[in-house]
Amino acid sequence: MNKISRRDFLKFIGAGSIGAGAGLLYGKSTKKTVELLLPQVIPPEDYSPGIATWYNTICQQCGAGCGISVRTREGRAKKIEGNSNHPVNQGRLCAMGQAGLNALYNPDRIKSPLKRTGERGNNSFTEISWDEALTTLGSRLGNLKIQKHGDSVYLLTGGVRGHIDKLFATFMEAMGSDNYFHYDFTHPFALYEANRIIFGEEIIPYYDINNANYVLSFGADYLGTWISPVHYSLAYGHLRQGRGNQRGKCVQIEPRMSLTGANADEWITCLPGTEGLLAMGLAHVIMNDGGYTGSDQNEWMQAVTPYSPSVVSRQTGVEVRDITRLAHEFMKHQPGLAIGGGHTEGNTNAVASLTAINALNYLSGNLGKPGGIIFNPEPAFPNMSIKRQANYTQMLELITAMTNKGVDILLVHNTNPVFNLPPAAKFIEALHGVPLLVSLSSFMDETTALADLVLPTHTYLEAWGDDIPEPGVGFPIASISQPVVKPVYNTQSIGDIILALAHQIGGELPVALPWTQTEDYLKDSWKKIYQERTPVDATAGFDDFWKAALMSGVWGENKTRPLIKFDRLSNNQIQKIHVSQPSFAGDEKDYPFVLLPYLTQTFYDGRGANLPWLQELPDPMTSIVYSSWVELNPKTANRLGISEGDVLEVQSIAGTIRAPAFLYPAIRPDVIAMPIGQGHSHYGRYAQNRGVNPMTILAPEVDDTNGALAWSATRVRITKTEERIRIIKTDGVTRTLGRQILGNNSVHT
Amino acid sequence: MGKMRDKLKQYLKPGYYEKYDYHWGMTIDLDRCTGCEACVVACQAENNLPIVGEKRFKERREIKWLRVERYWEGEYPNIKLRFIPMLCQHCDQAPCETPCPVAATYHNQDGLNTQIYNRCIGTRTCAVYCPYEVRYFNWFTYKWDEPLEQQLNPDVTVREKGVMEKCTFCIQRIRQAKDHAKDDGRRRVRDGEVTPACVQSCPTKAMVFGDLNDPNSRVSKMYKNPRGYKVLEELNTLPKIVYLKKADSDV
Amino acid sequence: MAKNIMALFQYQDDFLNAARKLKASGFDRISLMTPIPMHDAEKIAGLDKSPVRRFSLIGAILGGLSGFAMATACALVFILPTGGRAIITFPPFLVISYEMTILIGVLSTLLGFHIVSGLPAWRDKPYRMETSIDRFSLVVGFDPDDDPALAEKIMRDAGAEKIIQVEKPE
Amino acid sequence: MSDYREPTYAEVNRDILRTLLETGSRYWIVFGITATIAIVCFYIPWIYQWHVGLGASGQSRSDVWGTYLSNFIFWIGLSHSGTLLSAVLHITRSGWRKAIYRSAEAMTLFSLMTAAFFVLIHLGRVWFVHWSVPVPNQMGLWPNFRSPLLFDVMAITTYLTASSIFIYMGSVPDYAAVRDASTGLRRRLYTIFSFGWRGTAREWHTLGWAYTFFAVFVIPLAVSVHSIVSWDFAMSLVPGLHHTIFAPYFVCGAIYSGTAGIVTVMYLLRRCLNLERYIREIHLDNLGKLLIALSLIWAYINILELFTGWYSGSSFQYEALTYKLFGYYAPLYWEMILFCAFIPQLIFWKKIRSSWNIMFVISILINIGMLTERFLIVSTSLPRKFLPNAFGFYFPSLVEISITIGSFALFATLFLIFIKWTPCVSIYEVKETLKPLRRVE
Repeated sequence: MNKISRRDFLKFIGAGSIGAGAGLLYGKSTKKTVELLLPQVIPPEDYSPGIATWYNTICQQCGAGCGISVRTREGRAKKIEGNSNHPVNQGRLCAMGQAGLNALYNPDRIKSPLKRTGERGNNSFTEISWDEALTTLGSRLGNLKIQKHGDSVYLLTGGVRGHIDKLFATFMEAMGSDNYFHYDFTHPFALYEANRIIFGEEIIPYYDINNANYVLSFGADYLGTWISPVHYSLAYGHLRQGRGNQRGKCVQIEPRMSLTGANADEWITCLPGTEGLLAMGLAHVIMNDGGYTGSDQNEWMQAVTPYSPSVVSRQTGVEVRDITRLAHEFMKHQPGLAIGGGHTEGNTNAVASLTAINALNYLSGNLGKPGGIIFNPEPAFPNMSIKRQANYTQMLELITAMTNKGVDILLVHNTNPVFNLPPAAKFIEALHGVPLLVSLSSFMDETTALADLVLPTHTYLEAWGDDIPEPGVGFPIASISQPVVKPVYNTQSIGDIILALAHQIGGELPVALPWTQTEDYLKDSWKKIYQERTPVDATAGFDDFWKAALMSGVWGENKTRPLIKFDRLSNNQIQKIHVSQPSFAGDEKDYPFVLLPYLTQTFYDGRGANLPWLQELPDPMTSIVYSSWVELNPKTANRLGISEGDVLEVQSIAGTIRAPAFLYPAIRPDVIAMPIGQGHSHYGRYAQNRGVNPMTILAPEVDDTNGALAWSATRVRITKTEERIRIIKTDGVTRTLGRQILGNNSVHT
Repeated sequence: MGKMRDKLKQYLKPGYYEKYDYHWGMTIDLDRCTGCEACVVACQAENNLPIVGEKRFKERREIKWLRVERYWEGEYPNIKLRFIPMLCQHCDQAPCETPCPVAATYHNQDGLNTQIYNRCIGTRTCAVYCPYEVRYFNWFTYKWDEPLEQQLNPDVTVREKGVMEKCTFCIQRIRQAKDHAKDDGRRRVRDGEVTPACVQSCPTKAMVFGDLNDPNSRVSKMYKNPRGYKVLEELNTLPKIVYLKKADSDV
Repeated sequence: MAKNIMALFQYQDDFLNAARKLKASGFDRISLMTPIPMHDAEKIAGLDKSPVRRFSLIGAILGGLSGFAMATACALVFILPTGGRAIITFPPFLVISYEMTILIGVLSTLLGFHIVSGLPAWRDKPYRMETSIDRFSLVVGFDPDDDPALAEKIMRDAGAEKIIQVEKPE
Repeated sequence: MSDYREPTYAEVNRDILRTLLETGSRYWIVFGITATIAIVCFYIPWIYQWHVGLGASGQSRSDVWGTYLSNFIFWIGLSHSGTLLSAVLHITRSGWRKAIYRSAEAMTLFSLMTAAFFVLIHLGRVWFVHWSVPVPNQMGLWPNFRSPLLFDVMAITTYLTASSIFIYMGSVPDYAAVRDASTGLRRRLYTIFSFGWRGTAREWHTLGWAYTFFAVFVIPLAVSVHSIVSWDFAMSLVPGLHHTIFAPYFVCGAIYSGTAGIVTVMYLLRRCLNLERYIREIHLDNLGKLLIALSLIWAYINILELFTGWYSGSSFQYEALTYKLFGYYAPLYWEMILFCAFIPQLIFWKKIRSSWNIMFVISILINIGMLTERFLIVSTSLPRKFLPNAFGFYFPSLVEISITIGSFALFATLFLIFIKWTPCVSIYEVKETLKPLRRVE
């Protein structure tokens, strides 16, 4: 007879007790009532729950640099929460950040180093050992170094900051190559440039929404996807209800309602790309109504003269009445903030527009004031990362180098240019000119799928690192990222890989990078902070400092920056403030709609698409899950005979995609919008073959000033196809039908 | 004999509880809430909500103990979108509790509407009776793709097919806080010591959770806010979540 | 023990006449068997109000009480307050009582039927299967001082189709 | 009819027992078909559902109750007329009851059994169904008697018990007749079934009394059963279900559908078992009149529902009403109105009332309408409750449709077994209606 396992035995007991054991249980049930009744809901007194260990580290799902606390039990990460010590997010965390666990325990992670076996792109890889992987790569790099061809090694990473960035830089420098770039689609190139023009510094200042009375946002989705959403959300909450009876007003100007638009008190649409013109119109009203009395009044007067409300009204589609009213409100309710982002950043006149928006801040005199724009002090260690961001034009240069066989080895880490560049850039084609494409990635994304060698990296929850949040919070802070669990798979941290490669290659590299472990490297780097920035306490050595920094998850210094006086801009600067009409790819007649691709809170630029929690998270505005869609105004849809679920063919001069229509009530009738993030051909079971990537039909329009991709400057036409699918969404009817669900007087607007 | 009479009196009393040990309640400030859905993921992570997959979503069989409802108001261009997080209201006169034939859901001494999974036989009556539609049924036994199951919270059970489930106000966290209080020799949990996962995560601090028995707790104070209202109050379910309606701007 | 006599009749008036005469002649131990219920036959047998009704009444009362008691007891084993209602609540428990009134009432009526009618019959009794079709039968039992011949004569005169001596006791 | 000749007692026995004792190949073919459909369409999908979970049905978050529950109400409803009618007519001593009541009661019993199956199918964890009856269980918990579902459990248990006893006790003398007409194993079995019935005055007397009491008990029971079923819905707050009229509405609908069911069954028995001499025009006529009355009451309550819904002006009521009348399932609603309110008015014509074929068709249409009504209750109200954002939609899955079809086959199978077990027309009560056997007229 077979052995009866304990499990089977328990089953028998279970089955028996239904009938035969009833009497026994009856007896029991009358005695130990609570234990029998509620074992799952209220554990008995003698049951001691396991003790959770919390590790503080940094979220790296987006570039905001929030601090997180990871709850672990028995060596497994259970939950990610915001680190309440961290000034960026103050214990709070967005959906994407919390879904980091899905990245850590993702079933589709690359589990060991891979070597390509078949044709590139055939997805045929064999597993190899780390030794083999590092030796292969190390010898190739070493050979180039010996042949003095180190400059043909290119390194392309995502927006990495802190000492890992420095590690890359040192490594590349020692290799003799200055070809180290970041590519991050979400990087606000235009904002940096505009700030450089007006403030003279290529930084993102601290927008003090917390204390503002009026937030005039030109397309910046600061509650959803813009720069540091959790921090701005905290500030927004404070602005609304945190200051007693004083409730700040939010105005959002954009062609398609974003999450921030939904929460604004007023949502105003203007023609796509004319946000800067509108800002100039406001400036015109402010100047003419004597709202600004600075010494450079006359120069300003000159600068705004062409933008009279009637002209601007014609250009932007916003009524004169509204322009004057907004200008008056903005001046009256100081401190107020004017911020720009989102689609404003995606036009050919983006830098000019954002400069104009900055000018509004200047004119209202909120610079350096609470509730206005506050400039951050020097960070704890220099943040070079911004300078390395390659915009579209610079990426095209890289692509040209690749095509011209100038790139021998391309190392790609945590960035996915195949997905995040328009095909017009011909990145994939250029890869033919690259003999060795190495991907350092945790996931088999589109770029990794084309790699010759794949070195799987730890996720951020398994690796060491550090970070200085950008934008800062008004005083210098830095935080350390530490591993919270043992590696789930046979992967290595990016720092360890670089250090190992340095030792493999030899020469001056081991001298420049003498460490073997990232942890040691970090410790040594932080010693500098300890020595330079912390008042030396005789009793606390570096080890104590390090431990304390790890435990709290963040290091900070009570130091603010002395105010920069912006009494006066140079005439030259003021003269430069000029916004032209945006241009679009495609003729208006053939392509009647402007396509607005937008970042979603769930997938951001597409990196979140492999996380099941995010795939299952209803889109905040539409409640759609698991797919892509085309948003269009119900009136437009009505005119074209389109209803929800009709598959549309969206055609631009660069290509065609198909996606189902979704009638979105808050979008201009002359634009259509599509979320970025879906349409992955690789990237794991949750992301693969789902929806479309609107990036693939973007025309290669660039910003007039800085050459960044103008990703909202493509015109399209839409054609209804025969096909019809049911859009998967959780919403039923999205009108209250007169029911008092939102409180009694919420109906009137 | 007198004791028995007292007992009988208590048993015949509508509402049964003179006073709850704790009376957990929540306020959600819709003026702060941005509809970002951080709470939705927090809930999913904390309470082992299954990943149901695209097919099940299509069949409307998702399980989200906390969902954000959205309502459009007005027409383009004067249009607004309003969000309202909808979760179990832990009604003191819960319509869902009475109809359960096996008493799998009842009101505990903390004023919580509890669902006892292992007792549930799946009649789904509670879900029909719940006017807020916050009860979710396990139509299947859901699987986690390896190694995603390593993330599961060991303090919360994983539910099998045929069982109803819903928001518990993170009863495991309440329990933990009570244990802490006991370890510290305190009789009661301090205000702010318990935060359900959704409240903890909320980026705008729109949600406040606490004990309504304590008149000085933050939630008790928020309860008195003139903007406060209860959803479907007219049904007299006595929901314990007070929503603070969106404010008009002073400007 | 004396033999019983069984007579079969084709017509029900003959049958009833015979029974009445037998009764009048002092034969008390007669059984009347008919294919259909006959009120007159029941009267002759001296049956008026059946004690079954007492079973029904008592059963119904007991059922009602036990229904309420059961619901109350179940509610008191664990105190599980639901929906802000009392633990012992009248409206729902009365519904339970109502159902239990009927359930126990029906069951006790069934019990009453079995007790009063003496069914199931555990032993063989005089019976002719024509009775279940279209014949009316009379079984006469005799006390020691009775004259079986007289009884037989009365029945034959009344028009009995067939007269049989039966060994089985009634 | 003029050519009608009253049967003799012996003929009654012969004619009716023939249906029981002689089994032709036609019976076995029909039985085989229904049993196969019951297994393939009913049990196999159920086992499948048991295995994968209730997700096999079309129910979802928006509508957690689906056809299983609507079928449950339908079958309970169908069960309503048999025993109730039989009991009412017994107490009022209506002679015409006697030929039809047995099959009507059988219909009650078997549709009740089918309904009970649907309760089980409906459960998410049917393997723990015993927790809902007051027997000790591992959890040490007792059922919650405050629940309308437990009223249901009690009511159905009682109803099933009472109707089984009612039909059984009424059949005891007939079992004796079967016993006397058979030999061998069947004789032994029926000896047990008939309790050794001899037909003595005492037995008849006791049976008469007991039977009357059963009837007295059954009438309020039947009314309560469907009221309780309606409370499953009406006790919820769901707009469109939370009506005080629901209990009478359900009871009336149930009797209506049950009476139509009796007409259907009568027609089939008459045709298939050659019982033309027993099931006669008078029955059809009386049932037809009953159907008219019921259809009028039913229509009245429906109009009332529209009226109050429209008049209330509350968004909840009004929305529920408009969806029912003009939403996705509107065609079904109007079909129901046509079949249950308008077509039955044809019965006013004597000609139609006395036509077996037309009445058969009408009775089937009424029950299609009633099945629709029950379906509409779950499919139009539940997916659209209070919060518009949670509004959804319900459409039954293949498994549900198959089980629904299978349930009819299951009912038919049970009924076919019944007609070989119990005389489907009461032998002794039919004899009672005949001219008494007297020498002296």
